[in-house]
Amino acid sequence: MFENTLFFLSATLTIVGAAGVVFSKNLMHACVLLLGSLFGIAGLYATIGADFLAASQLVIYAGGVVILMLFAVMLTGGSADSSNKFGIEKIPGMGSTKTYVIAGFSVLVISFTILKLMANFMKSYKAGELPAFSSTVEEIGTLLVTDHVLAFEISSILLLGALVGAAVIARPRKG
Amino acid sequence: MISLSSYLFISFTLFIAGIAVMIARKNIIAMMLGIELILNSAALNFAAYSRFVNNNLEGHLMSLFIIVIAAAEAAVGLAIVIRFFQIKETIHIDDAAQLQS
Amino acid sequence: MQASSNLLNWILWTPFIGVIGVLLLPKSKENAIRWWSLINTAVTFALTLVLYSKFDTTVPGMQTAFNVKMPWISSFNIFYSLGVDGISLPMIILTGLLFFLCILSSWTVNKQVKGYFALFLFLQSTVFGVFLAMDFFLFYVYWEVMLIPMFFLIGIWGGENREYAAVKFFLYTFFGSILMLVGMVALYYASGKGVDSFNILALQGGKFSSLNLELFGTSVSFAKLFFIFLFIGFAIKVPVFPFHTWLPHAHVQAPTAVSVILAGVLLKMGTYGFLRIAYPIFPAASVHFADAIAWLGLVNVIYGAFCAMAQTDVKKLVAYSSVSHMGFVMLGLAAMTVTGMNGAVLQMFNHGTSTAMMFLLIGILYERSHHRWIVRPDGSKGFGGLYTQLPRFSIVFIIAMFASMGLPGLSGFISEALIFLGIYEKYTTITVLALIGLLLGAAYLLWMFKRMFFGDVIEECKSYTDMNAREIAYMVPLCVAVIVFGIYPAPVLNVMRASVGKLVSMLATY
Amino acid sequence: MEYTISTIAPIVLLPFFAFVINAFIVKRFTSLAVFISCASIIGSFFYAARVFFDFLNVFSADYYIHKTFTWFDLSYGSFPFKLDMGIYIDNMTATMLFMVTGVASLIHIFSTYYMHDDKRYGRFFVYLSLFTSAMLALVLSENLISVFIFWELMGFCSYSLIGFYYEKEGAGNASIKAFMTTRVGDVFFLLGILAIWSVVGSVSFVDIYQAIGMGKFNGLYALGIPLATFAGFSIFMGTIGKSAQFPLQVWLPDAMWGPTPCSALIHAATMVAAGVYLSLRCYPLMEAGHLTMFIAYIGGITAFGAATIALVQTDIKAVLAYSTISQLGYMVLGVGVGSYNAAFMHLITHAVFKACLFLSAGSVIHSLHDHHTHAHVQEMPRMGGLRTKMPYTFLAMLLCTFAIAGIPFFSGFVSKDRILGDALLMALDNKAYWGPAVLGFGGALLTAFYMFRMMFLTFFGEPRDKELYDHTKKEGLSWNRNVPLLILSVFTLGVFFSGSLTGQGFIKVSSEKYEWFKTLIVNPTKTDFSGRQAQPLSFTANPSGETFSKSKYDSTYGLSEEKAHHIHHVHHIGALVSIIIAFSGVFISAMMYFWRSWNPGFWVSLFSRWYRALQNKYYFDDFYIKGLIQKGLLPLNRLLAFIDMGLYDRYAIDGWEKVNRALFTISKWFDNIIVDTVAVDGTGASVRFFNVILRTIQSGKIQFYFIMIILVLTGYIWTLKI
Repeated sequence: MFENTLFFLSATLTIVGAAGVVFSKNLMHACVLLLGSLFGIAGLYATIGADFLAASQLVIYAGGVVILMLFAVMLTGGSADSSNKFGIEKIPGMGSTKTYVIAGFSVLVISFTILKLMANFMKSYKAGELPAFSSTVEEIGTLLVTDHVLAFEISSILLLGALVGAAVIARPRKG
Repeated sequence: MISLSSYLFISFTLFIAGIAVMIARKNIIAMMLGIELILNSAALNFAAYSRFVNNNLEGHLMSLFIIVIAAAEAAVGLAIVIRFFQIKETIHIDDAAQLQS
Repeated sequence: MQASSNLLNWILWTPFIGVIGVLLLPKSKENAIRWWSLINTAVTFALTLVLYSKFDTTVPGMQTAFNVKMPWISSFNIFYSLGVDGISLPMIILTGLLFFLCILSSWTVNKQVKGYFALFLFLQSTVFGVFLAMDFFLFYVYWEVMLIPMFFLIGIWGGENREYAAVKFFLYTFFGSILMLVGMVALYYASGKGVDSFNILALQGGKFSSLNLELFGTSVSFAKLFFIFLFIGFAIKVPVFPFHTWLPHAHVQAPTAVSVILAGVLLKMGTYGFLRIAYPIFPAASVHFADAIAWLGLVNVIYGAFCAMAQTDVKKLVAYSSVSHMGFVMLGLAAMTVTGMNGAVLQMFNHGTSTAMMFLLIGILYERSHHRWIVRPDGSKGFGGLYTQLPRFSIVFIIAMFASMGLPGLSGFISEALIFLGIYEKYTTITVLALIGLLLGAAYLLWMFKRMFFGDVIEECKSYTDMNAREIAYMVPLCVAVIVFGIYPAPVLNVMRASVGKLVSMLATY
Repeated sequence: MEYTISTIAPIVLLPFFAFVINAFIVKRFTSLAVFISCASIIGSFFYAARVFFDFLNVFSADYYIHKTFTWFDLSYGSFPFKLDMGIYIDNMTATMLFMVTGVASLIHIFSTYYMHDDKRYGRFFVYLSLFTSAMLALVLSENLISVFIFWELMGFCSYSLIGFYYEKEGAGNASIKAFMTTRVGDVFFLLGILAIWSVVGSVSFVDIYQAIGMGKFNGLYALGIPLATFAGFSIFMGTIGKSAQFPLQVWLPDAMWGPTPCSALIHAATMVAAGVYLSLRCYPLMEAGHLTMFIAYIGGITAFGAATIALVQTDIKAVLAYSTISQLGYMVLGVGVGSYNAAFMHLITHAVFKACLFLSAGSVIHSLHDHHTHAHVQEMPRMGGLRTKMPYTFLAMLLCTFAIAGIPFFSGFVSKDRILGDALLMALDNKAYWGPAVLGFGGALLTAFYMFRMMFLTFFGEPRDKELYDHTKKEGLSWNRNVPLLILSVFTLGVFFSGSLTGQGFIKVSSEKYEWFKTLIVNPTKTDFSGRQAQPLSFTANPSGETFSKSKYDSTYGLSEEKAHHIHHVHHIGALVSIIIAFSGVFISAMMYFWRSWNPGFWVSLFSRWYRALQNKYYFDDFYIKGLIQKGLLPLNRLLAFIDMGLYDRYAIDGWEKVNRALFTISKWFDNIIVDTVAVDGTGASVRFFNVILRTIQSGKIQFYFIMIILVLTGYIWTLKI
């Protein structure tokens, strides 16, 4: 019962958040809505017993990425003028009717495509008996340093590289 | 009742939303929000399949890596955005149409 | 293949590590780049000396202890195969030494320091590649790649007319390389495209002497035809008489250190090619064409000396003297006797040191005078009284000059005497005529010396300063080499003796 | 005496180490460097004296030391090649060593006086040490290659010392001339070495003697020339270059640009004599090659021709230079007429008296200082009456002049008279030898004349340059100025060379008394070399001395009584003639320059054309420099250099550029008309059409790309059959 409730709540949060991101006219709002959507996904992880994943999702996304986004939004605000020296608006609009029409069309195409792919799969899928939940943290830890240690290390290098790269790129330069 | 298809549906919705955002928006940061949505949909898919089909933790690991990559991507991407803004004083996507300026 | 040492790999790739290091250093840190290059070349030189100390002088042919062989392009049976024997070892040591000293002499290069030193170290790596490669394809690759740094070094850091000289050098050498490529491909097909089709060692011994080709309806000896191809390819590098005109241009335009390398090492690659490839692979054809080689060598000796005497640009004079001295090497090669061949290899080494000295000294002078005229085009003196003005410089110059003209007690004499001893019985007439070259060699050098160093100090020369500590530092090792190997040549001769003897005994059976 | 490395090596190595040390310290510690040089050569002299007196004590023709070591070895399999170096000491070498070290020591000491005020005082001694060691090494050499090495090294020292005053243009010209002229001879010498190597397979003297004995040289060289002739001629060309014989004599007078002590040591006593020494060493080869008459003619022409030129010289050093050439000519003449022993004796006696003459001339020149030009005076017309100012120099020089002029009881008479006697003997035997003999006697007359002319002009009469004379200080006895001269002049007495006292008492050969020098130096053809082998360096034992047999040294041995009598007779006639000639030369000279009864100007006007020719040194310099080099060699060089760069490189090599450009024009035309207009332009139009489309697609807008990706992917997926 609790599981179902959690699932529905999370699913609602996710979908509403995503829809908000799509339709919101304010970038700040969109960010906050994205945060909600990500919370919802964390909830969904919890419903399938992925406790570690849910925690990571919360910590990294909610705590890191979205905050970063907010920072970026603030940093690109600049002065009070809404347009730069070329006359282009600094923070462009969240889309026009034209773009929404194109987006809608594209989305339709993609939806059909994905549904076509999924239809085949769903036909052959049979739900079976699921095992009980157990804590995944220890097992994931073990896997990370045994079978998947290479991927783990590569991702650490990637993070390091991203860190250094971000610092270098964003650094203001003279001249 | 709650089965794999429920999760797939949610994942599908997220993906669609991400695509829509990527196409509809002219703001680079907003587009990056869309990218986050798409990445999350993929991660959710992995986790769901791991639970309902394979019944092991490989999918969880994949999701974990996706989160990591997303973090890296966000960091670098936003750095580029800030740099771009410093140069051009805009984050309009159509102004980033030239390789060198 | 035995468990082998990686020494050759280290020698070959250490300069390359140096290139990477130079590229990683920022452009503005010029002194760091210089010191890094210096340390790198010093390490390389030390490695060549280690190779010398581990070298077994009694073994004829390849020293298996050092061999390195691994597949490179397996579908064509091309191997990354390195080796060293008594013929290449003196050249390797010479390369190590000269590059080390040239870095010191390049200290004053101020234009695009980073690029210069990167290219210079790259050049060293490729030169080592040529001397170490035991796979024909690898040899060819290094031979060609070597042109790229040379082209840029002459074309960017050269004199007024540098583009012309660089392009001329490039095209000339390229022409030869193409003929060599044809020869290489022909050998590949003729040897049946097997595992050893590019293996220089396996191709040796007249395997192709009885092969004939149908060409334009006539039957042509495979060996003779492709010996000529390879001959031209190597002869351009030496340079042998009709292919020599790139040399004065390249020398005059190239910066000092590049001239040194060009004369000291690159010219030897041509004669090394004869000893390593043309002679062992086509022994019968070599014996057949020995007369022609001897006559060409004679022409080189005499013609180079005559042309040198007429020059008014001192660097051009030394460039022509190189033509003349390389003629002696060709004479020794044509002799195909133990004395002649040993003399030729020794002359390659000795000419490397003595000409390097000459070019370095001219470079030192050029840094002070910014011209090189012995006699200016308008007939006035370019230099005068340098003996009074630059005493230390003059003493070193005398050593270099007399080593170059073959004064006994200095290195040039022994090699020339050995060459003459080797060639006399076979080509008496040529010997008699070549001795005139010895006479002319003394004449043009002494005349040049007299015009530049004797007499009163002319006004322009009064501001020149004598050699500084750095310049002395890189002249001293060469002086020592020239004097020591002039008095006691056995350290070099012992190394080459067995390998050369093996080659000669193989040639003697044809 | 036991010979080891430490008894012989110091002779060469002491001066050599002095050179090496001095080369580094000469700038900083000049006096120390000079001291080291002098000390080393004197030390070397004592070692050499030990060797010499040992040989004198043993006093045997077959006493020798021959030790070798391998310099380098190139043998491989069946191809042998080994080069040995080593020492070979026989009686001749020992004598030579003693002479060279002795003369060199005295010259070193004199140089401390002569060069003291020179700004390159120390450097002079560096060169002297190198030179001395090279000369001694040459004397000790056991093979021709090592002779050649040190021969060239001496040439280098000679070059450096002639160019010692390098500020002067003339010194540069003289040094290059000296080096190049001797190099012509050297090249032939090297050729001779090659020829000998190809016959014998070794260049050791002993091996060569053995090979000659075995008849290996009997074969023919190209053009029907015997091998021995070819090899001997080539070696003798080395002598011609080094000993300044006709026609390569031009360099020696110019060599006087060097400091006077170097002229004394190098260009009078030792280096130029080394050429004759080489000829003597290779004497069997010359004999086997039937070259003796050629050599005799060269010697005769040089002896006479140089003497004639010396007649008209006014520079005191130039007179001595030409007299050196002339005396070297006598030595070569001695080689040519087969008086081996006398030629070598003349070498030794000449070294002593000519060194002394040069040093005396140096002493004179050094004390005559012109205060206007700040230069030393060498011109004899400005001298005169110096007898009272410098009595010791005068005494030494007078004794040496007696010696060189051939006055009896002086060394020059002893040696020269025997050469001339042998020449006369040969002439009586073979009419073709009359030429050298007459030239020799004529030269003797001229020698006596010009040497006394020099003495009279310098030391007698009234001073012709009063100011110069008054400024000259009176000479006192000083250890480094006139003591060396006096020591040398003592040895011009003939008794030192013609005496018969040795370490073994008076020499008795077959119960007759003989001169020691004549007995000690034996023509190698009279020695049996067949059993001789070189010993390794550590070997100390030596063949025991054997007593002299008459056959070895006596030229009249084995001839009939009548013939022997004839030879003695001829020698006596020769001696008489040369005494008459010497005194008449002195007399003519005295008449012209002492009593001034005869006017030399009259003779000059009588032979004015000859006089001009003599002043121009028979136009040899003009012929070589203006003719051969400036008109022949240099234009040829310029022509070749022009052909090389101006024609061959410009047209034959760079001409390819033109050819390429023509081909390029043709192919461009072909491209334009046919390929371009017809084939390509049609394609081009279509390309341009697609270009427009593609350009719009290639907009750089990311979202557009994104949509394209989506469309393509969906399209792909829809085509899949899942």
